[in-house]
Amino acid sequence: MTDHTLAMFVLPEELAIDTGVARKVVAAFIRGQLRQAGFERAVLGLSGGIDSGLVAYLVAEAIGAERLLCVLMPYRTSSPASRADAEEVVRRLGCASELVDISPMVDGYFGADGVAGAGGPEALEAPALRRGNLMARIRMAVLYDRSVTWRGLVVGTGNKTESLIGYTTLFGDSACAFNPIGDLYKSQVRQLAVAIGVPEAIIRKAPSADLWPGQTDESEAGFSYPELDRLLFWRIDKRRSIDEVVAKGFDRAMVERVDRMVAGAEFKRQVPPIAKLGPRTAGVDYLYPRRRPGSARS
Amino acid sequence: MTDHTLAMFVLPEELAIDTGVARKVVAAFIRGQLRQAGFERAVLGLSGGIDSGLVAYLVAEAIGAERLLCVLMPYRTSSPASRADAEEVVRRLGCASELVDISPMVDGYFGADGVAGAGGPEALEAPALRRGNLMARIRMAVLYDRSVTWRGLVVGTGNKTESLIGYTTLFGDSACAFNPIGDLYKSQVRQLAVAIGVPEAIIRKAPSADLWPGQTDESEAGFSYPELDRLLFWRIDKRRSIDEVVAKGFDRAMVERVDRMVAGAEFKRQVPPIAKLGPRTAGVDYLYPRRRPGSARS
Amino acid sequence: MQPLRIALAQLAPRLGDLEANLARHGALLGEARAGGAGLVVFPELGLTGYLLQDLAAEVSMRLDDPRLASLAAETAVLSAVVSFVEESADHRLFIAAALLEDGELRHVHRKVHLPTYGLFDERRFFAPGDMLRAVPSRLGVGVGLAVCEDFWHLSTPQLLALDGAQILVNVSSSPGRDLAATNEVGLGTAASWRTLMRTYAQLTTSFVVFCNRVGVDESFSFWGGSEVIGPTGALVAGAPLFEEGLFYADVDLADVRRERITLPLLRDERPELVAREWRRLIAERAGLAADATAEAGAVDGFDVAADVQRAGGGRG
Amino acid sequence: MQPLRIALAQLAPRLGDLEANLARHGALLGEARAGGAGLVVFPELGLTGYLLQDLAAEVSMRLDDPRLASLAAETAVLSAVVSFVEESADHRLFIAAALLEDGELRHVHRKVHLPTYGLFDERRFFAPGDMLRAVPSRLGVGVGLAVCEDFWHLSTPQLLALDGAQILVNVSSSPGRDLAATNEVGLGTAASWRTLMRTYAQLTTSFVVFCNRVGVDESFSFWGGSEVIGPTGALVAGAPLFEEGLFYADVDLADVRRERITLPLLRDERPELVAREWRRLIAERAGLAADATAEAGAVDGFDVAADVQRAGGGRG
Repeated sequence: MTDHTLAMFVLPEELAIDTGVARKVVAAFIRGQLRQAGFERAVLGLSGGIDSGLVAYLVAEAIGAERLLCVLMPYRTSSPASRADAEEVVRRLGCASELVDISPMVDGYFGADGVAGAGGPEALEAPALRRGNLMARIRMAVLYDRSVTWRGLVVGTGNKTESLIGYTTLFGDSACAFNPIGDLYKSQVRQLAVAIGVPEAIIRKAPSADLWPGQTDESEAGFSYPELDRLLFWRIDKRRSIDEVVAKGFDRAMVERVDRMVAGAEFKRQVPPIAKLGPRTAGVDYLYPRRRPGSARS
Repeated sequence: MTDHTLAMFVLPEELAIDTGVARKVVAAFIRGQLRQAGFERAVLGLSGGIDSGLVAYLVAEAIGAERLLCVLMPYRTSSPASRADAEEVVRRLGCASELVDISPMVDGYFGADGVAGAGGPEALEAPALRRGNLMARIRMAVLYDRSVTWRGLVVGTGNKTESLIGYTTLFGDSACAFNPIGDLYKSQVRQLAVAIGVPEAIIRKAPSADLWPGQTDESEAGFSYPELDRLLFWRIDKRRSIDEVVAKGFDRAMVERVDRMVAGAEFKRQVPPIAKLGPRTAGVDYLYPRRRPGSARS
Repeated sequence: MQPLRIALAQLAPRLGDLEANLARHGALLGEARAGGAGLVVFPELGLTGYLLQDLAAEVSMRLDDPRLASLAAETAVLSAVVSFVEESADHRLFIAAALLEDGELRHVHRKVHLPTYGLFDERRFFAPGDMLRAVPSRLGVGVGLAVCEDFWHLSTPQLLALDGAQILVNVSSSPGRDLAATNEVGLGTAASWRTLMRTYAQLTTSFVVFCNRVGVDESFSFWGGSEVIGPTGALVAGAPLFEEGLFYADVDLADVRRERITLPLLRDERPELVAREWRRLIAERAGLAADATAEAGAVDGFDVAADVQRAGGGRG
Repeated sequence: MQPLRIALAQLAPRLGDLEANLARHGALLGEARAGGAGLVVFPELGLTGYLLQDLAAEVSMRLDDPRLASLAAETAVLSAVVSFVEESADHRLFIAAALLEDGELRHVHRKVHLPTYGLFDERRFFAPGDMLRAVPSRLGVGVGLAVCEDFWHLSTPQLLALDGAQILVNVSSSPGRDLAATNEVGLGTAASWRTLMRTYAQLTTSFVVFCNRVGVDESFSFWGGSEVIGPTGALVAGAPLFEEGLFYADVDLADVRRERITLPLLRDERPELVAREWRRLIAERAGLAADATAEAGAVDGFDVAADVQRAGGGRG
């Protein structure tokens, strides 16, 4: 196995994509989704990270920056550097942007400065993960409200790696009208980001959910993205068994841990099950495309 | 066509179900969903309306009231009568309950008393629908936080009628881990609610999203639930064409309007599409049950 | 009097958990033997669960799998029907039902009719079987195995009975639905199944043994209601809806002979005529013969004799 | 010199919008005629869109549908291949491709191979066709119609060519995927298709006309890349990936004769041998003959002559 190393990051050879084809497919997908829904504009939450940065560039390429609204939604402890990175994307693209400080909403629930919020005194002590999940859901709620005022669809910014291992908040950051990069591993997101011209600082920095200062995805998960992406690619896309990927050089304990993460996150990738009771049930035996004649906003 | 009229509401004959079988199926479904996910408890948002009231009774019947947490999440303008109805359900079932006033979170965004919130000055003038959607999403966020502290799965409370016509908030009230009544029309919800003993006051009152004082679903939609349920049943479950249901006596304008509502809400019943780029994509050609060995919380 | 106690193992398999289900099958075999059963029937995909999707390839077994041999080893002086995902040498996956007897795997039926409509998507994950055969059993009668949807095609019970089966065994994973249908069981699916099983028992003058699972996979709740029907079409014993357990039915196999003397429908079958008409239909569908049912003006096609029609040329 | 201009109508149908797609087909027929085309090929389900699911029954047409007749009426002195959902008299739904010529519906091919795996779920909504036939055309050569997956089975082009086709037409809705595959087009699907079309053209010494749609249905982006391949296996003309439009290819039909004299593969086909081996395979799969490939110890089965093997009894 040889790694295909670019200046800014490690791109495992087997994950390299034709970025020209990818941009064509994604642009057609974005235009198609909007047209079929009867919309001309799009809105997304811009965090300052590479995923939402790339999607902003892809949307701008597909429909023009003037039809894109980027919403920056920091909490009071969010990293100022992230915000600066997000602002740089907005400046370079020339798209519209809005800043919504979610602190009053979040503090309204968890409380602040020792004063309990709607969540009661217990919530004052809520750990970072609970806070992070609530923030992700609050951001979703804000984004969907902005989608009304901007008259645009909410574009998803989650990548394939985080979706597979479940490193997402259900009904939070994973919530959207459509997702142009959900089938790209983090390494492929980086490759495409370089190709389309996302600012280098954003590509170079360590990915983070920004739940606490200094947090990075990779230190938290205990493995690097190129390593994880390669494992997922061989296990899932290429249907290799556990023994086969171990024979390829992956650590068995890591393989088994990632397998459990993928299985444990299955429910996040599907609609909630409905008890089947009637003759015809949506998603079971009532099956229509998301958009059909009559389904576009008129 | 003869209507099967009970004391409390109109039950169209063709929609009548065997409530004994329904309770068995639903109880097994609830227990199965929890067991497969590795949970023993459940949590739901109790509004005081019939849908969430019925689900509370069904969950209590399936796993015991002591394993159920009902969360009441009023906004400061919510109807006090609804809250009293919800409290009566909690009292009769003897389950745990919590009250979370979502006003600080909602007002933190839309502002209040002429003082702008995080959403900016424009948001002060937001119409009831925007407010209602944000509230539904805030309630979802609260419920998912309570699901962590209660260590229980979030049970959905949406019915088939509202899901089909799209009278739901995406990632709001429709968000859940599983839904025991999503395949029951409103009329069938009423029938089952009578059978299981939901308080009569809740069954009798006019269904309302409580977006403004005096609002009712039926006055807003312009048709009654028994009428709408029958139409949906014949169009969807029984695959009758527009001409065929008109021949049955339905008004053509109503039929066409409901058809558009159903088509327009298709996206709310499905996961967001991901641009297909790789060899294997979740929900497209990577297809696993939601729960499998290794996927339960351990 | 040829008495036989049949045990219906109406269980709720764990989805995708082969080891747990194998253990449960073993335990129930022991329990049924202690209960005096001579035949134990488990439901469709009882060893794997039903809604497998891509898990199918992960729980599949070759017929020489030692786990199957271990299970078979628990059938000394006993007959059992178990169901699992079979992988063939060329890597096709089948929904299989196997007859285990006296420690051996005696016969494997691969589900022929894979429903792929409505709530079913079996063809997406499985290959269809190519054979319908009755098999002699240690019970002294022929046994015909079928899996669920196989019984929604009239030819299945007919062929199995003509091939020598006196007990038709259908193993199923039938999801409950259509609660609004007005009938005695309050469940549209169950009512349909009951109707057709009585019809098959009576028309093939055979025992029909139906074992349907219970429990929940995803949105589906399987309704159980396993039954044994006698060769007159009358119910011998039935298991409750939705309840897990081992349920017994005592039958007298001599009822088959009595009924076949009384109502000699199988004697009066016309295999040559039926096979000829199937060949005609196949040729017509392949465009190798004119359509004798005159698709456009169907009245003629249904009323006149076949040779007259063919002389007239049909639709051409 | 028998020149023919082929127009590849690489369009993006509107999902479920039959009226809009009919109008677009009509307009493109006119444009292609003005452009000098003698044959216009539209993609699979160009009249309806691909990912129909339960919409299939709502956009289906009987062959006597006046809307089809109107479309056919626009083919005076022109050949066109269009594709739609056909409903038969017994209410089966087929993915159909029709040859329209001189104002008439000349021939209908019902897709035989319905992919029902991975991202495809066609068998859930459609019935498979029962026929593979070449058809004479006003172009003076035989035409063989196939739909997408039909070409992922080697027998399809072979049978059509042996049946007299000199132009093999494949209409497709092939979704792009496998972007990570390393090849000249940057798309695994496209590379596979290009390989097999060149193989088929060369081995059947026929023209291969491939029209694949573009546009987006749900998650799928269809990649276009329509092509005309000559009977030597060399590309005549190709349309770009992902771009909508009418693309032309000029061919000399006399190339078929030249190539078939030069490389007489079709002359050297062995229909009797192949049919005999198919019959053997079918009998083996049905358990009516011993397996001559000796599944367990495959080495023997592949090396020894068939009659020796059969005498030895195979696996039994």
